[in-house]
Amino acid sequence: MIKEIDLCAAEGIIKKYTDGVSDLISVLQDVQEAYGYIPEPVVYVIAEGLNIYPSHIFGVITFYAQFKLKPAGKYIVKVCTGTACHVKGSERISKEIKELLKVKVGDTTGDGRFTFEEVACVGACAQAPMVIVGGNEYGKVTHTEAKKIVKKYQAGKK
Amino acid sequence: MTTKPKIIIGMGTCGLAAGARAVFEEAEKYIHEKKIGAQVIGVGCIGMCHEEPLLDIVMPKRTRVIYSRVTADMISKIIHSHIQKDKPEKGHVLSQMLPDDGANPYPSIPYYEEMPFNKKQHRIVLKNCGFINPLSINEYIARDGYEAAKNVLFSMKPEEIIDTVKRSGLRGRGGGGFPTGMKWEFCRKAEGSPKYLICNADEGDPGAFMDRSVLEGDPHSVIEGMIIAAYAIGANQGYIYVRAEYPLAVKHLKVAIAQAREKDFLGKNILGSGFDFDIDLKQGAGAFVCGEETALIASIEGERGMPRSKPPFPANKGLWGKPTNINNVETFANVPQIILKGADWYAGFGTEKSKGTKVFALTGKIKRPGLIEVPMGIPLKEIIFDIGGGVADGSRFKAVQTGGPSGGCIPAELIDTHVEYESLIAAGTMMGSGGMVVMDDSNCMVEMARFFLNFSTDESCGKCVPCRIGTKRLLEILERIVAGKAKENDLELLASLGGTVKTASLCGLGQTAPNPVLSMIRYFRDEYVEHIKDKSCRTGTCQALSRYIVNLDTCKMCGICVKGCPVDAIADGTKKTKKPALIDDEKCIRCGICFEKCPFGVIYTKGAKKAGHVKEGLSEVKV
Amino acid sequence: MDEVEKTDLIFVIGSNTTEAHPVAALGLKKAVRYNGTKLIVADPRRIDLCRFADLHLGHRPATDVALINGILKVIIDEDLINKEFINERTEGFEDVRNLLSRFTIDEAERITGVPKEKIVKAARMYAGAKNALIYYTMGITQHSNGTGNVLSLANLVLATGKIGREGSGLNPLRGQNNVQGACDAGAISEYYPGYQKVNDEKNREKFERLWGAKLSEKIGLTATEMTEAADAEKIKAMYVMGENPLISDPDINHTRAAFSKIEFLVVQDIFMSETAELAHVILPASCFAEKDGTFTNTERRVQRVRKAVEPPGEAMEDWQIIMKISNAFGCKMEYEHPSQIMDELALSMPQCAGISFDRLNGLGIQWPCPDKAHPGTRTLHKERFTRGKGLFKPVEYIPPRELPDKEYPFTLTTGRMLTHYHTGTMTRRSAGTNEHVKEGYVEISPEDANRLNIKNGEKIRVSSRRGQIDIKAKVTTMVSPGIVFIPFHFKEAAANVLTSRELDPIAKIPELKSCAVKIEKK
Amino acid sequence: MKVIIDNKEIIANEGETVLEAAKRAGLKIPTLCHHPRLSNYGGCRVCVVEVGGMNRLITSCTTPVSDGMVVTTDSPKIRETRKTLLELILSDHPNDCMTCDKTGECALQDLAYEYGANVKENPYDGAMRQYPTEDKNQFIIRDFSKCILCAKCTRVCDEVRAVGAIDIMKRGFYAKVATSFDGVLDCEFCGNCVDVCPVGSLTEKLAKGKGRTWETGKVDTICGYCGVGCGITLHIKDNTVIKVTPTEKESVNNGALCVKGKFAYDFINNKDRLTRPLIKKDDKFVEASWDEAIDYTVKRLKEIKEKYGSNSIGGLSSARCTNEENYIFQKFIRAGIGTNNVDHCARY
Repeated sequence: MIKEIDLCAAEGIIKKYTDGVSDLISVLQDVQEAYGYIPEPVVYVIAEGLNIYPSHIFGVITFYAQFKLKPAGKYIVKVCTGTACHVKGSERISKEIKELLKVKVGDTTGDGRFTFEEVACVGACAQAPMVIVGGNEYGKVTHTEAKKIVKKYQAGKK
Repeated sequence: MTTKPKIIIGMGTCGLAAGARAVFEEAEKYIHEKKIGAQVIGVGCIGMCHEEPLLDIVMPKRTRVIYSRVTADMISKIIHSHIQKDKPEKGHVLSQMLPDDGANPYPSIPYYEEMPFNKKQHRIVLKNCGFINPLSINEYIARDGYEAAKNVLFSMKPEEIIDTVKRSGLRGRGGGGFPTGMKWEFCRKAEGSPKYLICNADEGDPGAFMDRSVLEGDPHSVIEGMIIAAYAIGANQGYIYVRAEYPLAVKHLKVAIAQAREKDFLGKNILGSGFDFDIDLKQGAGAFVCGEETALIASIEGERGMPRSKPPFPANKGLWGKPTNINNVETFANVPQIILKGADWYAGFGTEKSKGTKVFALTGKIKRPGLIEVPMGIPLKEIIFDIGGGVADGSRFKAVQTGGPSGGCIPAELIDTHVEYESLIAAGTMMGSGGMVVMDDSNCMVEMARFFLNFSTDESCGKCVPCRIGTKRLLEILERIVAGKAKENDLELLASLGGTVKTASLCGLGQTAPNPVLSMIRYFRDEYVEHIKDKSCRTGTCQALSRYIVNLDTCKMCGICVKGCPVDAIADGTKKTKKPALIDDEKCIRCGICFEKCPFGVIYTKGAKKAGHVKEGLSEVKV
Repeated sequence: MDEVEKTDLIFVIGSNTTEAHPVAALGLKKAVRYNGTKLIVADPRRIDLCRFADLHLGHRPATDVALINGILKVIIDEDLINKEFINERTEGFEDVRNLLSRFTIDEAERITGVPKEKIVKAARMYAGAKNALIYYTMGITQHSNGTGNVLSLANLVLATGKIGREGSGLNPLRGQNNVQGACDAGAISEYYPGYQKVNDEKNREKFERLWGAKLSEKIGLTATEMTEAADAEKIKAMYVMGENPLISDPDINHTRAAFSKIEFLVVQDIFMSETAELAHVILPASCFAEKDGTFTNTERRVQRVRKAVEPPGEAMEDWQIIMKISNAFGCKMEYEHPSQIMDELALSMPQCAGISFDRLNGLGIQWPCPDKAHPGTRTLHKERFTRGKGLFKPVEYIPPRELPDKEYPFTLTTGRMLTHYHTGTMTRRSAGTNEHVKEGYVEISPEDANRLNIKNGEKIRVSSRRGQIDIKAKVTTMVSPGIVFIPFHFKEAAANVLTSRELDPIAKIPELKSCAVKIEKK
Repeated sequence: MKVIIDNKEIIANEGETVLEAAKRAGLKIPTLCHHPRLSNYGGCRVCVVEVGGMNRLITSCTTPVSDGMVVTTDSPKIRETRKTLLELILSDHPNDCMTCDKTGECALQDLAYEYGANVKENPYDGAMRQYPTEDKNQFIIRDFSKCILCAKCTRVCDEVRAVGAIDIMKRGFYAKVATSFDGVLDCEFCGNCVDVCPVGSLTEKLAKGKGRTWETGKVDTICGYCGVGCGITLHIKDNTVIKVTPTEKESVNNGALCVKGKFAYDFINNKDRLTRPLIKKDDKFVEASWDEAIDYTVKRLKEIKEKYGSNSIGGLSSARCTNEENYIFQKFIRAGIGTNNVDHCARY
């Protein structure tokens, strides 16, 4: 299922910015917001629009953890691996969810529904360990609870 | 102000994580359905994270009453009783605030301020957090907001501001502790124009959320602090560089900046003073190293966030090569109060060299985690035991990590250390930005060091050799120690390589990355030696160094572990044998499969003692 | 070339510097990116330098005079001229002013296709800069009105006084490594070494004394005139050293016919070139790595070339071959080493009187260098021009001789590309470069390609009144609709099959940058 | 301003780095990522020195001098640190110097030797980057396992060439020099990245296996392509040019070249070079001796001059030949043949 990338949205985003290279990260964030990831053809459109080398854009994309070069799933499952969550067992949660979804960190499930990520602290340490699914935060979860939460999304109940 | 009852719900990230959204929605629904003339307001974090979700109710002329651990199904009961009958719902009430403006307190509800969690706190930075609606500039203004900015713009010279900040003794709250007034002075005196002001809101320390809470709960205090700083150094353009992982903070900042512009606190010719200043928001994109100021500058410039060598310092050559001043969120949030109440007032808090208060995110194995603000110089003991309530029952306080992956740990024996910049450094750690992660005796100090180094290695930008390769090698050494494959001289290697990485790295990340391991070796050397020489982990955290033990009392004899074991090291444990599972430690390869597969959680780990020790039993009866 | 660091504005016209003079372009880019130097690029194609330009004027091929006159018109109208300079150091300004009083900026827009706002902006930028440098190459000279192009640029420079000091001036970039040196050394028909006119009696006497021979009073034929003369069977014999006119000449079908008529053709070269194939005698020569000598670069810098390897087989160094022939012909030459030739050259050419091999280490010496102690000269025309006062010469726009029409609706412009050099003799015989870019191509705009249903990479036929070639299409926004571009390095699809022999009447340079062609699918 | 470096008082210039001041004073400080024509980077850290009053070691390549600064460029602590840094680099390096084309001119090899870095039993041995070598382009072999991430190539590509074909991708240990989307290199192929690479990560494809640096003769000359006149160094082995580099001496090109100057040199050794004089007989070229060829040429020229006059003969000289050759060529035509019909292709 290869979809033709519509570049109009990217061109529209670039037009909003005027400062050239210093807008790059903002542009990439908007692009990712619009497309769900950063499609390769869009990189060349940005390069042209902001007058930046494509290699530089690629360097920036791969430097920052936020940017994705592959489409993300419908739900992004994030396990916080910050210190507070770590001391409360986030490693186990991460492992269990990876097994449940059969993915590695950063990957998307075959059906395109879930992308699994580990994040370095979402700043809700008092609720450690934290899991975020589809933008909803779940605090103080055990690994069994975490699995249940993800399963709920799998079943399409949430 | 209003005569309507107010329902106030803590809607910070941690409140939301605890379920505040459902509570909020339910409350709105309920008052709508019942046509109750009350107002539902979301506020930032008040700090009492362990009691979240928090819901407060203020009846006209009554004190503010706080309910804790509220769930949606409790709403009808609480509102019905409290608002409709003016009778606080005793079952869930936590406390009430001290009466002000002649409000009438409720009998036999403890006062919030006198609760152990709050008693030793003093709130300057957090004074508005949890009290005002962060999306309302009017509420901020109502609590003296923007008064300080007006004062400086119309009645103070930049030099006077710098002098005031210098005399207040305010030091950088991002961790370094550099005197803020001096930093401003360098930038003011630096040649070149334009000058830039940056607020570092890239709170990357995993285990800290002070800045998030301030930005979510009181964004205007940061903006006001920036206006004052900008005027002092002569900058007309400011940037707030905020982590994209803090969507709520970003949202609140956006609203706050727009409101400030509307009210003429930002923009051209602010309030007719002739001073121009505006702020743009730049979102980080997930790189811890961007908390380092030169990397942050590179990131704003649209580059890979790779630090640049200092000198030249940003005060002389910063953003686009122009003089730039960078402070963190908490530093800025202090500034309006210092201007309003004076340098002497501020310097009245704290110790000789560490003035004022400090906000900490108290987390980890502690009874009452939360966001706290304490006067500098407070003994660590008071924070952990009086405010935080100590560690959970049955376990022992082991150490507290400050400064996150750049800091070190303070062991139980140094619990009397006072919290100030110099004494923490003397203890082998640092103030850091304010993360305080408490560890108990179930936390393995080798594993913790591995965790922090794993973080630093992941976040290394890769520019300089000692950090790029050095942290990787430190991590590998720790990995082999926890895997039971340590080499004899690994401890020395950690110390010597750690030293080189510290002295030779380009930026703060590399220069501090070895701190956790070095400080943990300093205080918990025995644990390291046990891992290396005895191949044992006393906490049972390190799988390869642990024994797997079945709790004979609770084993359900389902046979799953027996089937799962790849080396047939588990005997019995099935309905057929009618005996609980028994693990042969000689055969066990510590793969952990049984531990993970056990649906009832009756298999646990314990540090493997020296060989021969194992014989005492293949299973244990009691924990 | 380090002058670019000292200027405030660079105006590049008719030079795809990045591809033709890549290393010179580095200085321009550096100045723009790190010194804040402004850059104006005037070129029909959207060349690489446009990435760095503050302003790109994409004028139609061969409309340079109209463009420059338009700019000058704005400068005069807005009183941005340098009156002091005009009064003290020039003459003839009124003639230009008069001519331009009849010219309007709307006309400039109509002819060049450049919006007038851009012309105004260019004028203000150029006149407003404290120091400004103009760079041009064949894009200016290879036109039937090439002389006019250069003169109009000179008018612009004189009117604003942007010459004669470091950081200002009018600089041609030389296309080939030693064009400057070949001209300096007298390999041009009308001049003896050092630009001393052959039809001047004093000069002739001087050289007759120096060379001990009777010299002709008649101005000789230029390269292109020789081809014509060969065609008319007036040139009967030719000695061609290291040239390949059968690729580089315009209208090479005609050149081939002309050369075929020559009774005796000697070609001295390193490869069997297209021209050599027509020769009667071929003399195996040496390349730059196989001999000692000097090259003079585009900034008149005489630099030392050193022998690194022996020529292959029996091939000989060119100077030795010439000597052999000359001596056999009875014209005695007794040089043991090229340094002795340089010593004689220094005697004959006052500009290089102070130059000898022993002084040529490192950076070499920029002439004029009148004596042994002189360090060389970086900037010409500092206090005065060669003729005294700078002369304005009014130039009127003349359309190119061949304009597109119904039958041949496209304007073809030709030029160089980065990877290959001139007729490809060297770069196409070097494994890496030849593999990298294997064949020629014609650049065509997406609009035209769409209209003609031409796909990128498709072989198409390009023809002019003089011939036709089959060549791969490269669909690119580099060129505007109506314009196509072909690099001339590839013999398999030689652009010069198509170009016209129209010459600039003064400089005798052919109009290689503009002719009419048609394009068909194959 | 005055600074003291290794007990030597040096007058330093404002804005100069410690490295530059030390270099002017004749002191040698090792570097891997520094290049005088590129921006200061401070990545390799081997140029660390001690500055009085500072605990941490500082990199001399990035630190500007300040008045009264006291610098030590060599001490046991410095040597130990440099050695550790080198061992760290070598712990993630193939160390296949036996077959590496860079051997003998590799900055890493030289420093490892100088500092006695432990290669055989490197205490820091651990994981190594495993990236496939890219040699699908025509000119440059890119072996990423040898890359020390000094970023000279990316800086030269951006700062000097303004091409930006490559940048660093990812971060930390697995950072890598890459084109956009990490594909095959496709650029102007100026080869400047190869020229500045301190190790064997980037090498010339055409020169692979052709000769070790100590076996080759080096001759400085001027490039024979465009009119810029770049200084080049020809590397010679067995009467063959095996490599071209920009000259290290002062030159108009400041260490830069283009694809033609850098890579289009093997036409010199092309098998199609003309090696013997040829005379056309019956429409076919026949090899001849020089004497035959010269005699024949002169005979024919004389005949034509006799028959049609001097002006029936023309000479085309060449912009690719030297000044000296052009001079005697036109001299021959004018003084020998007796005509001014001599020209060259200046006009196109």
